[in-house]
Amino acid sequence: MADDDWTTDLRLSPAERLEAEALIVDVTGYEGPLDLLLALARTQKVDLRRVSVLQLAEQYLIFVERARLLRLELAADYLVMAAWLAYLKSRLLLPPEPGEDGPTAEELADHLAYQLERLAAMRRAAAELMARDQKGRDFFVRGLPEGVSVTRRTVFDATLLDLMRAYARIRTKDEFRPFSLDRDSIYTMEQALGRMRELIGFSGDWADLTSFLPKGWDTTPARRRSATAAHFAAVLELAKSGHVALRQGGLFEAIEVRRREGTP
Amino acid sequence: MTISDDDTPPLFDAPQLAEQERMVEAILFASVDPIGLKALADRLPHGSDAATALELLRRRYEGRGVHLVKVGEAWAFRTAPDLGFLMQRATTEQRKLSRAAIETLAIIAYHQPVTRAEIEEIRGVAVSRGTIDQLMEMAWIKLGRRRMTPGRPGTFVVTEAFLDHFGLESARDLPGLKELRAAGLLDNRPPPGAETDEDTDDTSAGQDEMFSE
Amino acid sequence: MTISDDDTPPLFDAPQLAEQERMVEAILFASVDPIGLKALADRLPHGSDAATALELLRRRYEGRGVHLVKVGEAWAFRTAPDLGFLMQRATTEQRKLSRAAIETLAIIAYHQPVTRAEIEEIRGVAVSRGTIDQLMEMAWIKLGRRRMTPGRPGTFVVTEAFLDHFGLESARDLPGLKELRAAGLLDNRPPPGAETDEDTDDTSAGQDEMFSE
Repeated sequence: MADDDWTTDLRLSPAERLEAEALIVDVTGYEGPLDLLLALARTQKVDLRRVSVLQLAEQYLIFVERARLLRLELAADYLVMAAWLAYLKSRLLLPPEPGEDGPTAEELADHLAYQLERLAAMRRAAAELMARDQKGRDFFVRGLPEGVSVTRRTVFDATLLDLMRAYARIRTKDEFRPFSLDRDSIYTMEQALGRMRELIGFSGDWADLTSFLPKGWDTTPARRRSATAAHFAAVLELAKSGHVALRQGGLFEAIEVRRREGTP
Repeated sequence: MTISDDDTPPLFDAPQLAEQERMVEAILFASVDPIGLKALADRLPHGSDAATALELLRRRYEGRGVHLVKVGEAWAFRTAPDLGFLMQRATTEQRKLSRAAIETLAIIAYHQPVTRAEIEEIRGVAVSRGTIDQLMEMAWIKLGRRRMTPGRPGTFVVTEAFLDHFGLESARDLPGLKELRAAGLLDNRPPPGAETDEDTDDTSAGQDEMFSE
Repeated sequence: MTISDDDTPPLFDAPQLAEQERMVEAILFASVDPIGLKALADRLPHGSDAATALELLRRRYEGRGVHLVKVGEAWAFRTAPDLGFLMQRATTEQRKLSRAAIETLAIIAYHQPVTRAEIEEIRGVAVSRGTIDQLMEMAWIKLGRRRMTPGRPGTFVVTEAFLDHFGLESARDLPGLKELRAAGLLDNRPPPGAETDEDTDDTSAGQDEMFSE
């Protein structure tokens, strides 16, 4: 570790130099160049606002040089920072060139100091934050929460239009019969067939079909029509199967019916 | 003010009873299980009187929104029983009435008072008990007077709530067949039942008027 | 017999304030997570004054073993921090946060809304994906609105869960925030000579807003 190996202009006391060298040991422990700079700045033992950036630049360059001599691999961003600080150092040491634009060396140095102060402040804030009372460590939530039970209620809804549509649907059904009494005026063929099968056994001679109509079905024209039609259809069916014979004297004459001989 | 009845004072004074009560409060609040007296005493500073602190705490929460209750041999905070309803959230779901229900309802509305047998006759299918019950529960239909026919069957009529819901002054405000037809809800072909009118008894008298022009 | 007069009292009065306080107490006691004022009001009977009931309740629990604390815009009961020593530690050991994660969290909290580039500028190193992911997973940070600068970079802000964890009523109550701001350490100060974004003011608006009182 020959001190005369490096060419940087050193204005450090031997103690400062030692401290800078001591930091080498932790080279992997730094979180980047700014972190390293902050550690170096702390060795100046002054308020970060009053830190000497020139001195800091020199500390950093020593550090990088020592690392190089020790063949420690430094990440690229450490070297970028070193180059920048070397530039800043030269700017700080030399008088500004006339006509030079852009930020002055002092402005650059101020900003670096600001960055360090800000990083330090954030670290302090982080520490204060973590020192706060924390949930699950210092204060606690209800251990036995009582869950909200959700009850589902179903509300059925319908609009007037739904109601009208439903009614319209029923009213237009083909088989629709609005009133139960309506059915009473209809005598079905099945009914008539059953009835005629029973009655025909007692009728050996020709008899008017209308005489077979059930009681009460001649009271209104509708009922009479329905019963007559049903019975007429029924005897046609019976004739077809050979149980009865039919005859009619002429158009609109009475239809007569008679049981066929030899049928049960 | 120390609580020590022993002659020899304890090395560390137990906290004041009010402080012990605070501690019991915090411990019971945060515990995931009800805590028995023994376990509680174990967690309080030496010399504390868990039973007394617990009793003070229990009394403090009397009449509050949460109570300190004994669960078996252990203690826990619980919602006051009268506030249990706050722990229930009712979600209301809107659903359309089933086709059977809306048709049954329509028949009752248009033909009231109408018996169950008549509803079935009109719909052409049996009316399930559930459908009637549902409409009853919704308070859209109720029982009307019994029919003066053999068996004295009960009838159904629509309710005030029904009229309210559908924005009707009375069931007579329901649009008649002509209007339904005009609205395109009915076929132009006259419905088969429309011409049967000779059978009007008091069953259908009320609603028949609706359809006379 | 109809209810018609104008001076008829409303059918359902809101419960008395003391009763509302009980209800708020029960609801908040039952919940682990903070409950917002709106959600609370929704669960109280119609006409209740949740804010006033909360204030009464907060005062009632002052100095008790359990406190009513405000977290963001929500409220929760928590054990008093001075009694933490009595509590059994949470069984699930909290994942140890790395130094990078803690610093990143602090920077987000104090500088929010803050972009990844700004975090890196402050720390002087790249922010690893894992660090952000970890903080996101813990639900302590979330994405804020995008910055209106070229590239529209996303920003990070802290969450209500973060406030809840650290017992903060709002991000305004972060320790030392005022002093940091007074010292200009929360300014978004670009390096000299760097091209100034036209909306630099908008950049720092987040924490600025916090201090307009």
